[in-house]
Parts: sequence; C-alpha cells; structure tokens
Amino acid sequence: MTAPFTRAVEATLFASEEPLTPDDIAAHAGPGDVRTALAELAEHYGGRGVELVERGGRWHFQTAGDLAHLLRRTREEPRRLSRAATETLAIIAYHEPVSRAEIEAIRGVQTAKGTLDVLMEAGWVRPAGRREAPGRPLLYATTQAFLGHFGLQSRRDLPGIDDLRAAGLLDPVDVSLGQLQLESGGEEG
Amino acid sequence: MTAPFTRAVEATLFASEEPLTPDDIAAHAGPGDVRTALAELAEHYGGRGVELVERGGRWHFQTAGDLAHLLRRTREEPRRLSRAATETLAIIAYHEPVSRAEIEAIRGVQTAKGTLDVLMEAGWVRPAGRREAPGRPLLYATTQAFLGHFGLQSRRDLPGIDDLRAAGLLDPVDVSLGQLQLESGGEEG
Amino acid sequence: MAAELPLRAEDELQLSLGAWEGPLDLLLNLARAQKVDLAQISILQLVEQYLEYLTGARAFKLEIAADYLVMAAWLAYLKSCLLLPKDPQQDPSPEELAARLQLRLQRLDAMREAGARLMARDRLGRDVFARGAPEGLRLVRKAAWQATAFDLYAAYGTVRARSAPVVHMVARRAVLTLEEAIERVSALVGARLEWRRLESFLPVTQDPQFRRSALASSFAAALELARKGHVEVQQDGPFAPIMLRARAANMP
Repeated sequence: MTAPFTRAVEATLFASEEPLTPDDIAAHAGPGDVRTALAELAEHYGGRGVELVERGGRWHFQTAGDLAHLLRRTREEPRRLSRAATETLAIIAYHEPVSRAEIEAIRGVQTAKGTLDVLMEAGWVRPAGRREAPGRPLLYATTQAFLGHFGLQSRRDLPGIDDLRAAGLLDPVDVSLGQLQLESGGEEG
Repeated sequence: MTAPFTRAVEATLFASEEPLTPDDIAAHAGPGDVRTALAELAEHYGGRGVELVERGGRWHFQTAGDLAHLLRRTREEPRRLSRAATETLAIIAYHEPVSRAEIEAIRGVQTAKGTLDVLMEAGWVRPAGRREAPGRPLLYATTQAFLGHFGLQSRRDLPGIDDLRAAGLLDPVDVSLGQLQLESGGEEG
Repeated sequence: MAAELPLRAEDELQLSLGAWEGPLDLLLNLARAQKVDLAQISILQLVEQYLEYLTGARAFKLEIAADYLVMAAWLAYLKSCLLLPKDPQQDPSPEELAARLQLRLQRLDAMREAGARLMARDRLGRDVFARGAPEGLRLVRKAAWQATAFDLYAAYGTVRARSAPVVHMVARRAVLTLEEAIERVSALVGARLEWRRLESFLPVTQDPQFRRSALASSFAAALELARKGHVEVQQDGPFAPIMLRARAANMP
C-alpha cells in the first residue's frame, strides 16, 4: 500500500503541465516529506515505461528513453537546429555565462542575427546580465527548459564537461587576442 | 520486473493526448497482448495516485479521483481591508439591512462595486433581500462570520451604539431630499 | 560563394568555399584530414594545405572572401617565422603562435563535438515524452481579508464625524462678526455726545479669543460708522486709547 502522501505527490506530478520544484509540490500535496516521497517514487518507477526524473531542481514524469523508437514515429521532429545554432548552444552551455564576442572568438566567425534569436525562442537560452568589463557586454546562459529538453539533471551532466575543463578547453577566451590574430570579417555560412 | 510489452503500453498511454483504444495502442506498442498488458497495468496502478481507466472502450491514465482536490489549491494571502471597505462594513453593521444608496448617503461618497464584493468575498456581508420600496433596492446585512471575526456575540455587542443613538448620531440620514429614510426596524435582528 | 564547377574526382576537398563557415572552419576540416589527434597535428603541414587550397580555389577563378585572404597572409607569415632561424627577441614566439592556433582549433572542435552529443541525447518531445494530457495544476490565490474590531469602530466614528460637521463648527469658533459689531456699537453709542473708549463697547466675556475678535470687529465697525457719518473717532497719539462718540449733526 502506498503512503497517502506519496500518492499525493505522485498525483500532483502526474497532473502538472510543467516540471515542479519540491516547493511547488508541497503547495499542492500538503504537508509531508517531499524529498522522501520523490525518492520513493523514483525507485518505484525505475524500469517501468514511465520514469520520474529531476531536471535542474524540478521533477517530472516522462517516458523511458529506451522506448523512443515506439513513440517517435507519431511525432513530428522538433525544430532542427542549424550547425551554427547547435555550436552556439554548445558554447553557451559549456561556457556560461558567455558574451557574444566570446562565442565569436571560439567559432571564428561572426554570429548571424538569427542564431541567438532561434535559441532564445526555443526557450533554451536567456540573457544573463552583463559582464562588469569595458563595454559591459550582454551575457548569455542556458535555461531550465534547456536542461529539461536535453535530459540533464544539471549542467554538471553536460557530456564530457569534466574532461574538457581538465584539458583547459573551457578556460575563459581572450577575445582581443583572438581578433588580433585571426581577424575574420566573414559572414556565417 | 515489468514485461517489455507492458512498459511499451504504459509509455504509449502516458504520452498520448487522448484516450486510446486497444487497436490504437497496438499500433504503437508493437506486437503483444494488449488486453493482458492493460489488465496488468490497471492492477499495478490500483490504489496509487494515478489510475488507469476505461471509458467507452478507450483507455487513459488519470489522477486518482479521491485526489482531484489537490489539483486545485487555494492559497490565502493576508490583505488589509481598505478604508472604504472598512467604513462600508461598519455602516452595514450599525444600520443593517441597508441598501447601497443608503450606504453612500451615510458615507457621503459613492461606493465602488468592488467594495461590496470584497466584503462578500471575505464572508462578512450577505445580500439580505430587497426593500419593498420604489426600485426594490437590494439590501445588505452582516453574517455570522462577521460576528465571529470581530469577536461579537451579537450586533448588540457593537460598542457605543446606544450612546451614539442618544447623541443623535444614528438618526436616519436623508437620501435625496429625505424621500428615502433609513429603516431602523431590523436593526437589532 | 558556392560554385558549381567541374571538379576532378580525385579532389579530396571540394573547392567550394561556401561549404565552410569561415577560415577557422576550413582549417579545422583540413586539420581533421590529417587524421591524427588535433593535439598532434603539424601546423606547418596545415599551413601548406590551407595555402594550397586557396591557390586551387583561385585557379578556378573563385571569388575569395577577404577573411580567407587575411588568414592566408597570417599563416604565410607564421610559416616563414617557423622556418627561419629563431629570433629570441620575438614575442610571442612562432611556436607560441602555432600553439595558440592549435588550441583554437581544439576548442572549436570540442564545441562542435559537444553540440553533436547534445543533439543526440534523448530529447524531450522527440525521444522521451511528458504526459500527453495532463489535468494541469491550479493554484488559486485568495485574499484573506484582515480588519480589527478597532478598525471597524474607528471607521464608523470617522463616517459619523464626516456626516455631521456643522454642529462642531459653531461651537468651536468664538467670533464677533463685523455685522454684529456694527449693530452693537451703533446701538450702544446711541446719541451720547461724550467721548468713550472703544473697549467699553465690547461684550463682557472671559474668553480671550472672543475678546480679541470683538475688539477687532468693533474697531472696524467704528471706522465704518465714522465713514457713514454716524460717529466720530479720535486718538491723541500712537497707541493712545481710541475714543468714540455720536456725531452731533446726526441727532434727530
């Protein structure tokens, strides 16, 4: 028999249209130990067709990944990102917060107007303040929805991020040096 | 361990935007005994926060009926009653049953529609029939909850009402050249 | 920039600059063609390949964008520095410049790889799915109205005070109006021909405020009556008593 509070948490998560924080859950499920209930549910659903996952501190149910081949055929492919947008998204995710100039220094080309727009429209990228440096450049970072869409519990789950950091490939980019040496006025293809 | 086919049926039902017939399910979940899988799932979800139900030959998951109240939660936020609302409430308490026109005559200003709504939403004021007079104006009176909130046994406990009356401060107030006068008959009701 | 050209089958890389996202992208693809770890690539060989590629493109009369030429010039400079005897004065050294180029290629390659890995994940809405028809949660905010008993009584007092203001006005202000003063002074002075002090015309009162008001309005009344020719006013000097009497000609 499932504990009444665990049932309440299960029902709340099932009914929700969005991933929920433990606080959101508590607001609906009433008094109880949300963390324990979540752990219990995650274990209960382990190996089933539906599983309970955490994405950036928010919880939701989703179908098991290994069943993608069954479910995918009915759905239209979500937006296909251009190579430029894919690279830009990766750079933001692995370096955030990062300025447009830094993105361009890594990619070696200017960022076309639409590239960041597409990522923001998809809800995966957001402006994240300005850097306190000359010119106060606008910074970009990823969103909650980014973690949710790509199935990441947090940015620490980004594939290979630890290796890249250890190899020094995520060190801050020297924007001025990059432009001095590899001046590129070229457009994006 | 859940059977692979049962998992597939579970995921298909979960992801579907509408209830599915066994044929619909078979089209997604691949070859297998849909009936058996549905029976297995229905039993598995029995007593949980989510249940598998059949309606007219179509199957879908839904939140357990006894937990439906969790989906709509009200949160109370303390808010201070405005001055206009407090005055209006006081006038109703001392003069009930009283029409809106009479309240306005006593206050000397028009009463916004929202003011009475707020008092009724708070549960302190109720409509109390109509006056048998031209226009049959709606009358307002206080409620049991009003007495409870303000710690009164009855309206007789309103302090100073006798002194005020003796001082002539509770005399009926003229409404448009004295045609309408406050009734005091129901005052102690 | 894309060009439809008859290319020889043995060309390993298409001579279409439009296929590349700028010089760095072209360099990275050439480096990958070396088929070794990016950390191990030969920069000299890479420079050779790049310059050759651009020469080839030019041979086909392709328009070559400025940034490709700038890169070519820089790479040609780097190549000459790497081949010439070392100049210890040079800062940064050619090896340092080559290392930086290598790092840039590695960075871009890493991000390209990371992007591909991200896109290949189980993505919500493509590979994994949230519930198709969630009932939805509603959180209704309800105001818990607050008022104390004191608020209630104070409000009622305010209302009553506001609706009965006249009574207070008269009781509070002790004033002798000009009209009253004219009437009073006129009556008291009557037909008396002897001088009397202005103060003797004032009503008897214990209220200093009312006395001040009465003095002021009686003085104004005296001036008004004098203007009309009913009384005479006399003062011997500044701050001396003001004297008043009926005017003889006025006698009936």
